[in-house]
Amino acid sequence: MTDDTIYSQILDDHYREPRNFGRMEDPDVQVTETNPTCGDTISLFIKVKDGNLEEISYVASGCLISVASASILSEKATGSSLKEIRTMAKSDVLKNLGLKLGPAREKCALISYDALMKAIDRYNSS
Amino acid sequence: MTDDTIYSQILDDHYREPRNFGRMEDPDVQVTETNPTCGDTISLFIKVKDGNLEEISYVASGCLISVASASILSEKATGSSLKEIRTMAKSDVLKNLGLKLGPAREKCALISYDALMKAIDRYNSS
Amino acid sequence: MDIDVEEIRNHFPIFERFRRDGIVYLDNAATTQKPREVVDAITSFYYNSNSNVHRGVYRIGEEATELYNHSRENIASFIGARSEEIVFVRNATEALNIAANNLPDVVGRDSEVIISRMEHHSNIVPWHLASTRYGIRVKMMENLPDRQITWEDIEKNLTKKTRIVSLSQCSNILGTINDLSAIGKRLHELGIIFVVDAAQSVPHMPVDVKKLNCDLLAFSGHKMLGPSGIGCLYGTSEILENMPPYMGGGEMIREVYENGFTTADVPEKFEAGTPNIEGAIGLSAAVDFLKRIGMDNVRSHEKELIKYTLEKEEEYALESLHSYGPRNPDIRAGIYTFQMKKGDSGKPYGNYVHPHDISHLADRIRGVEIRSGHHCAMPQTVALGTYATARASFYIYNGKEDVDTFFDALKAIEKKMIA
Amino acid sequence: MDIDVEEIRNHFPIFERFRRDGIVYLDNAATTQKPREVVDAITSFYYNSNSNVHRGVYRIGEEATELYNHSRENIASFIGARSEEIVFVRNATEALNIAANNLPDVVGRDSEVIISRMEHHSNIVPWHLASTRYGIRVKMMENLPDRQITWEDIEKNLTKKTRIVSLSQCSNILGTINDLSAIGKRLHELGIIFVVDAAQSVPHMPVDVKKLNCDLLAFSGHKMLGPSGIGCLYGTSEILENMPPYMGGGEMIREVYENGFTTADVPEKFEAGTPNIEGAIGLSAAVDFLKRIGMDNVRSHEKELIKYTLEKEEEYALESLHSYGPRNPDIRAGIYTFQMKKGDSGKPYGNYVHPHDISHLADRIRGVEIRSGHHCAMPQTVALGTYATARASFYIYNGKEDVDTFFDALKAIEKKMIA
Ligand SMILES: Cc1ncc(COP(=O)(O)O)c(C=O)c1O
Ligand SMILES: Cc1ncc(COP(=O)(O)O)c(C=O)c1O
Repeated sequence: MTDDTIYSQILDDHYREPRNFGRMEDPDVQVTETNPTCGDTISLFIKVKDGNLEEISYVASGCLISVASASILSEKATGSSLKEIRTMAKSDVLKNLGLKLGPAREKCALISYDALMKAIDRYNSS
Repeated sequence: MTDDTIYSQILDDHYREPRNFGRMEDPDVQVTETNPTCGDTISLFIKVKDGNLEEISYVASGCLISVASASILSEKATGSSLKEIRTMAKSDVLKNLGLKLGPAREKCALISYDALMKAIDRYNSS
Repeated sequence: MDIDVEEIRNHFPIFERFRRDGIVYLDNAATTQKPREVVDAITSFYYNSNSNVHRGVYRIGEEATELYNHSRENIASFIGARSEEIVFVRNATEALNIAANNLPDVVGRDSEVIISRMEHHSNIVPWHLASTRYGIRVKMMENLPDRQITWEDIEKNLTKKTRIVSLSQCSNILGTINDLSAIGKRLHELGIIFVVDAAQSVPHMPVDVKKLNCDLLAFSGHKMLGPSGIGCLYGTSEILENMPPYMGGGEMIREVYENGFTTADVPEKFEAGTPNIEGAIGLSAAVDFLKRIGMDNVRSHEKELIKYTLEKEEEYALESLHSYGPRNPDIRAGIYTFQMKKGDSGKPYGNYVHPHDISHLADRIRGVEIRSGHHCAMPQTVALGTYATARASFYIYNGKEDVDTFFDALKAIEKKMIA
Repeated sequence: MDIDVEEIRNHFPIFERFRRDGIVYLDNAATTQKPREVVDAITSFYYNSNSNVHRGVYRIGEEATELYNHSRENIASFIGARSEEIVFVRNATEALNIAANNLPDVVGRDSEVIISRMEHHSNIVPWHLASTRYGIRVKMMENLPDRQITWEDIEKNLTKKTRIVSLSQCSNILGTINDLSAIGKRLHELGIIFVVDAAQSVPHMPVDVKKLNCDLLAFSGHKMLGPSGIGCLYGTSEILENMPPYMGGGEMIREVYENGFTTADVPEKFEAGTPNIEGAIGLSAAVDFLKRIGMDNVRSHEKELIKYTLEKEEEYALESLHSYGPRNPDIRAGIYTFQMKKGDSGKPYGNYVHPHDISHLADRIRGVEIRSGHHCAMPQTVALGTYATARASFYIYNGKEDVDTFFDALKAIEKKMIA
């Protein structure tokens, strides 16, 4: 392992160019989630159409893991039905990262997932 | 060491025939002291004349160590001046027993001492 | 017996000293000995992964956190709970203090709590403190020294204001094993919160919190082969989430501002500051040790021992010996509390042997180490008509020969001290 | 330096792994490593004298009690206190919770307490809880990140109702060593109770409670080579006697009745239930270890290290590196908190390295293990204009070569992550 191959190419890439990064005008739901381990926050925005996740965006002041994980998640989730997304497990998210994480960093990886699930629940119950 | 020589002759003797055992009519001061380790109590009575401990007695529901120690202490103290008694140290009491005691049993040995010191203080401040 | 006592003793290095000095340790209700496996788990943590938990994202920090989390899971499943239902505390006492201090704000401060007379001070004094602090009312119900607590005992004390009942599953002085699942069920039908002091049950018999129908449950690690300084409060997620935090500080918060704070999720909400990490790891190793033996076997071994003890008591028929607790081994733990007393004259000598002297003499004469005093159960002790008793209590490394030595010691003590 | 780092490392078996895996442990403000002497003291207790304390009148019970009492005496004298002024608790956090929870009834519930912004959550949240429970008012005063707390800072916040001031002797994030004895003296002249959070000072410099002029003082064992799960609350006898008990249960009582109880003498009054016996014994062994080195030497060693760190920082002159805290080593502990940040664009990449990534990368690249996050000091962190920082912190087994490796890691991280 050299200094450059600590995080995978994919992670590095998503961190350098996070997809769907930014605030959203008129979202259907906005959720802000905090990581108690470090005080990091993510604000996540969704637009829903016909039961499908039409659009998703977020701003995150997080670490590489949390930003890359949010970016990957946002790509996977866009266009899928809320129902389908809601069945995603935490382990799926971790698998997508292709990196073994310890318990503290798992929380970083899962903050966007938590925010998205909350957003969907909030959309469904409104 | 046989079963019979665990406690010294002196201790056994004071336990079998505790000196000055009993309640007192019209004491100058009466003090009741409890051993928090076991809930044992001693009630101690003193009569003072001209600054001297004229009479002392006690009833104790205690163990061999506490009864024998009270008995020995009562013998030593009778007739002495309150001032003199007040200068006795805990270590003196323990030495009089002629037996190495652990911390829990030291409390047993010292309950009569604590009661006597309290009684004297109470007498002096009344 | 399903337990090979000699084999078990080989796991406990302190038995080398016990053999050398001829010590028979019978104070297991106070604390138990530690097997090599527990001490090794702690040492291995110190020498390989020692670091703080929760926040380190470096290697040994993640390792420590994993070990700590695994310990919680392992201990939780041992009593049929989920990881997030287990709060790590110092001991059963702290667990009961959290319950008593925090429930009044859940149930309302004009509520009543019922406890029994056979409770340990740790299930009495916290409620008195809560009474002083928050005004709740504490009722101590009576119980018979040779019988389990019954629903009728509780019913007599129920009022509309009763919102909490807190009982020990096993008395540390009478050895009574209370049958709590049925009681828990009825309490739940009435919407009453059920707190269980399991300090003497979790170490000695299979315990399943769901079968018990309890809301909160307390136990200590040091009474079940684990280290001291670690214990657990089990609580249903519902109760734990509703309770306010107990202590404040690091780890238990989400965010802190100048004027306030938000709490972390349970169970961390109740774990302020750096926890006893190696304590949790050691307790988890103790649980592994007990699981290998099997809690059913632990219980049947101790049942055998108390049965044998009661038989020996009759066989020896010592004139001054009086013991307490149920005579039916089915509802009796391996706890034997007694006095030596013949009559009642003014002076102490010849009529009775003070429990301190029993304990001291038993050790000096035959190396038998038993406890004396009120065993932190003064109301029950006073109800037995005394201020102190002596107590022998067994665990997995005790065998019938220990009981023999114990009675041999009592016989010698009677001979020496009773006129 | 007066300390032979290599010699010291030989006492810490975990350094075998550190050498093997190339780990440089720099998270000592979170917790420290344990020397063989500490682990051996604990193991020896388990394998020779393990039993409960206070009540056993048999041999190993007396031995355990003696070891426990000796530990208390030894730790007390280490900070210039008497045995009965030391309450054993789980950690500094619990000590501060006892202070915050119990002082309102001593000083009156309409009192005000002053704390500083550089406090650890453990010296903030307990006061917020006390505010909710008892109505006292908490004032957080400002302080500058590169300066000690001054009397003027406090004076600005004093009112007639100020009855408590609670301050850390050393900040766990800025490394500031506050000069508290003069402050303590003035507070006492005003009849104000002075509480000191010494979690980062007792392990790292000579501390004498009498010279500090404090009434209560808190520290943790695990930050000074001792086990986790044990810490101390120092209190003057006067304060401890005036405070109500905190938890109820075994050991802390004199008598228990159906309707109430009387408390044991201090310090037992504050120690409910079976204490962390081996924790106390281990901490006492840690104190012995530190005494052999000499606390003056510990302090001068760490002062050398932080001085060297600040020099290296200037030498490396990394573009993105910003550190906090006083630059004068005389008032600075071995704590180095920093960020890596260049500008501020919308997206994270290229402008800054998140502290979690710094910590993760430093470990993966050079084996340097440092902490990241808010370090349980959110108000101070926010006042620094951020939510998280990275922190390296030193102890007796760290040498200058560790500082070199640390900066080498930062340089590599900057190269990799900053555009
Ligand atoms: C200044 C300060 N106070 C209090 C604490 C709390 O210590 P503990 O977690 O051991 O209770 C710490 C440790 O992080 C600290 O650095
Ligand atoms: C029934 C019962 N409850 C509570 C306790 C308190 O346990 P600890 O001292 O470990 O908190 C004990 C131990 O003596 C006990 O026997």
